[in-house]
Amino acid sequence: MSVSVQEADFDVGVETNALSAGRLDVGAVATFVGLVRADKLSGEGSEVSAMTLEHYPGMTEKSLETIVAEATTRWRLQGVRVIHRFGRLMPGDRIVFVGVASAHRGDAFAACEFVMDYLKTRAPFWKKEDTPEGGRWVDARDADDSAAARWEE
Amino acid sequence: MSVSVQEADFDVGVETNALSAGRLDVGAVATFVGLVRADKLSGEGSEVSAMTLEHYPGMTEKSLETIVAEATTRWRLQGVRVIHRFGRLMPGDRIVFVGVASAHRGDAFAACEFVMDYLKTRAPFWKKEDTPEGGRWVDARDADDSAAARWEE
Amino acid sequence: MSVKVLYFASLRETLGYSHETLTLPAAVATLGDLRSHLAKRGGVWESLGEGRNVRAAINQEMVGPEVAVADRDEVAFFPPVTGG
Amino acid sequence: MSVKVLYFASLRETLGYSHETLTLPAAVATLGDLRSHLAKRGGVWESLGEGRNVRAAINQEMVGPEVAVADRDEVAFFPPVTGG
Repeated sequence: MSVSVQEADFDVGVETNALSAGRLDVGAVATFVGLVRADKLSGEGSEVSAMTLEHYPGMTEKSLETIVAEATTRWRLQGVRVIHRFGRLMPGDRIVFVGVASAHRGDAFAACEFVMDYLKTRAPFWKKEDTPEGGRWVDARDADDSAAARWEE
Repeated sequence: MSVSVQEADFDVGVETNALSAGRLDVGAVATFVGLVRADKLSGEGSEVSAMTLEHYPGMTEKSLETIVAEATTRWRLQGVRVIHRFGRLMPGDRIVFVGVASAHRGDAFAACEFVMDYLKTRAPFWKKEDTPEGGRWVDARDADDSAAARWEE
Repeated sequence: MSVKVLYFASLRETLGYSHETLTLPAAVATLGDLRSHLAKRGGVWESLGEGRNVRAAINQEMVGPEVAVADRDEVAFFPPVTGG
Repeated sequence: MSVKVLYFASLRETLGYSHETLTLPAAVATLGDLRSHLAKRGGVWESLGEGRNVRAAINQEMVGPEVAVADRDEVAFFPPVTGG
């Protein structure tokens, strides 16, 4: 179980493989990579040329660790890895990695999606997009609240 | 959209990154890697020392392509990659890779899990495990039928 | 009518055949008919009998017992799949 | 009672402050009290007023307005998060 908040990019292959390396009891590794899209606001005609991710140092790591700990109480997991970047990112850049190892795929998929849903609503990161009209803070999405609420039952 | 059935191993990082490489409209990549577990039948006290995956050449590719096509009608996807190995595999070896790229994480997660659930019940692969008591064909699991049935609603 | 029949996995081992080419009597019209026809060989072939957990494909597509078999079809019998 | 207050993202830009250290009057007992206390500064500080979509944390844990504020606490105000 390991959490990193960093400016640097990460290596998806290295991180995914590390979740099962040297183990014979992992049957399933589910991962998620989130990336910066250029067409975020294409409905409104503004292309995103760059993005800056602000965070709350200290709290970010704590909140991610709390989310991971919660996942490990809900499912049988053999490994969880979360990496979230901050700072200036360009379209196509990786933002976040979540990887989960388990004996069975059901647990791996559910826990991976759970961590992403909780991260989206509970980890203190904020995105500001550069567009031709200037910088614009991204609004929180109701869909993210609904996604997180699914796990509350 | 691309399907491979092969004896050779695959590179998880290369495959995952290829799903978003050179694109600015992919916001989410969900992947799944299935691996050979040594403790498959640990409840019955038999460790698995190796496994042979038999398949139905020709039909395997067709069935995976049908499953991928079905996924692309259900969700908005920008890329799907499926790799399934056959032949002799050892504990810890990778068996299967499913990767899905989409604008949004909900579509990527759902489609990735859907492809795995359908693959488990519809793609003509059969596992035979080597144990201290000899070779043993793996029984189909009711849990896999239930997992696939979830998508029928 | 002549068809190619393939057997896979545990069924292949039980029957001792991976494939055969069969000329079918006129009474065999559907996949279900073909399966009963084969089961009537007796002995290990009863593994194909009614109630046994056997899946089948015609021309590499999984289908049910009601589907018609045509000349030169590739028919396959196998146990429930266990890949992934 | 003295607390450190942090502001993030659009709220930080609106207020023009990233942090400040405050000595609180005795009437300010909870996070909700602190928020109203700050909003009463008027002008841009009304961004912290009732009905505004502002989240808060005490000592780096997200909490509700009913939670008590203690001496030397680190309190943070910020908009709904948008990471991931």
